[in-house]
Amino acid sequence: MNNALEVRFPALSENEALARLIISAFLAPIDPLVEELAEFKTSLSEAVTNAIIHGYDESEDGWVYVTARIEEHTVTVEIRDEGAGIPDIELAREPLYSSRAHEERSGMGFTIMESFCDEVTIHSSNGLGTTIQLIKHFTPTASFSQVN
Amino acid sequence: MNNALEVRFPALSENEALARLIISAFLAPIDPLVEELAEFKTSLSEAVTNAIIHGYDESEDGWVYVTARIEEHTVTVEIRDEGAGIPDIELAREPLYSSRAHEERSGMGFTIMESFCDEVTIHSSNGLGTTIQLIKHFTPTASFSQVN
Amino acid sequence: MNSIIEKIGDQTLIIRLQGELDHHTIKLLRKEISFCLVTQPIRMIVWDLKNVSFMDSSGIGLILGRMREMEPFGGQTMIVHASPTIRKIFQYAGLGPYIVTAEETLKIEEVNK
Amino acid sequence: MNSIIEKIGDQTLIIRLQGELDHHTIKLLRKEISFCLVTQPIRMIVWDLKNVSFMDSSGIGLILGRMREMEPFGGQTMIVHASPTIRKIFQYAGLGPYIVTAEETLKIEEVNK
Ligand SMILES: Nc1ncnc2c1ncn2[C@@H]1O[C@H](COP(=O)(O)OP(=O)(O)O)[C@@H](O)[C@H]1O
Ligand SMILES: Nc1ncnc2c1ncn2[C@@H]1O[C@H](COP(=O)(O)OP(=O)(O)O)[C@@H](O)[C@H]1O
Repeated sequence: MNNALEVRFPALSENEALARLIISAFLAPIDPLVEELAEFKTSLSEAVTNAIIHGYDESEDGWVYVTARIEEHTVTVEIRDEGAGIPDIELAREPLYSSRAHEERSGMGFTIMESFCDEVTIHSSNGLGTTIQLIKHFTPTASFSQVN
Repeated sequence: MNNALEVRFPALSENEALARLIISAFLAPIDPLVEELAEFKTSLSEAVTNAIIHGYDESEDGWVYVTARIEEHTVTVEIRDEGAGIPDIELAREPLYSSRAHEERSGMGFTIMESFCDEVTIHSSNGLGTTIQLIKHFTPTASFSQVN
Repeated sequence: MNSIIEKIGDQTLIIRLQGELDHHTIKLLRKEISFCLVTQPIRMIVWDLKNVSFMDSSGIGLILGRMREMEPFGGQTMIVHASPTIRKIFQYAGLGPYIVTAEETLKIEEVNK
Repeated sequence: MNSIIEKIGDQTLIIRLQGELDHHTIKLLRKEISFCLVTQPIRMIVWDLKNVSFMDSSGIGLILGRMREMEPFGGQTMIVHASPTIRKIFQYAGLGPYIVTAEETLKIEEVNK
């Protein structure tokens, strides 16, 4: 099972749920385990929310780009914005660090992505935007092996 | 409620269902009437299937592009391929005409789009591809008006 | 999609379609049904759409194709439990006369009890 | 999302969260709960996640924020019915000690009968 999907949508907070729904639909054919899907959706939600809030400050002129790829049972998703960029990636990765603690952001986004995915790569440049790549190897399930 | 979404995916017949799911998720916030949503999903399915079969002959190297826009309760969706193109648009629009009748295509795709949508526009050029634009005015429902 | 093909007596197939019927999901199904028609003297197909959540024009192709295959034997076609949207699709394609309404379906089901 | 805020006695809120909890859906909810905390002497919040189908780190922010608001009164926090994925999220954020397990929840529910 190989497939690909590229999506973009404006930086509206309503679209956090839309992005999760789209990725769930895209992954349905590999029949992921409930918990693995939940963990991956959470990681995606963190990255998309970050693009919307931190990248664009919720200005709906900004586009959030999500590309997804299935290769056998490995899923690669990239979440990209052309917004503010991350000034200090080391700092950003630290658990509980948030530049918006006053808005009740918990600073746990990157920690969650790193715990729930097999690989997390961050590319960012000040003023130009941020790309987060998430890779997860899903456990092949019975019905998945049947199809293949 | 205004929103936009742009998507592309390879010309795999599995992605007919994916496209319908994505558009349903995108339209959920306007809370469409069950039958209006069913009719619009059918129209989309016709255009996406046509891009995959007629445009690309199911070659997964081809990309199908779907863009969608909500403006208040008017929905505009464009389905585009960079495939074969339609040699004779007049003929293609005719009910029951299909260039693939031998594959049990019914030739009813355009008739269904035109019956279920408020506007259907076809742009096509031989060898360069086809763009179908579908416009539908959805009936504002109770919960939709509440939000707005 | 796991549709169920049921044979009643010698000459009737009841096909209980399931899930979403589109160009992709119909591919396998078509082969299975055609196989029944080639190997058996079927003279009537009842298409039961009760559990169909979606159908586009690929469904018309499927039904018209089977009507053609049964033509040599004067085969008959009945469509039951079509949703309002699906009923419209059949009507546009001239398949309206083969749609059996809810009341008619009830009567047929009673006779079959 | 239609979460239910229930008051038990003078000092306890049971918040039955519903649906998907993310940055978008939490916005309104936060205001509503904060209003309760400002106007009433709440000393305990029970977060019931039985009907939560999804939660990301925005949920942590919501709960930590309310813990901070209750701090002056020595307020307590309990989290019940968290799914395995959500439990992990709380643990990463150091909220593990506030999660009440299924057995503990049963006992509490019995006492409350
Ligand atoms: N897409 C982005 N654009 C700009 N800054 C970002 C982006 N993603 C993350 N950051 C920065 O990294 C910090 C840590 O991110 P995260 O761990 O997700 O915590 P939180 O979102 O709760 O603040 C953010 O507070 C922000 O400063
Ligand atoms: N995207 C497309 N690319 C090339 N040809 C197309 C495309 N869409 C439609 N056509 C042509 O128009 C004809 C009529 O389309 P339609 O009414 O949907 O019927 P059907 O798909 O059942 O053949 C097709 O048979 C095909 O020749």
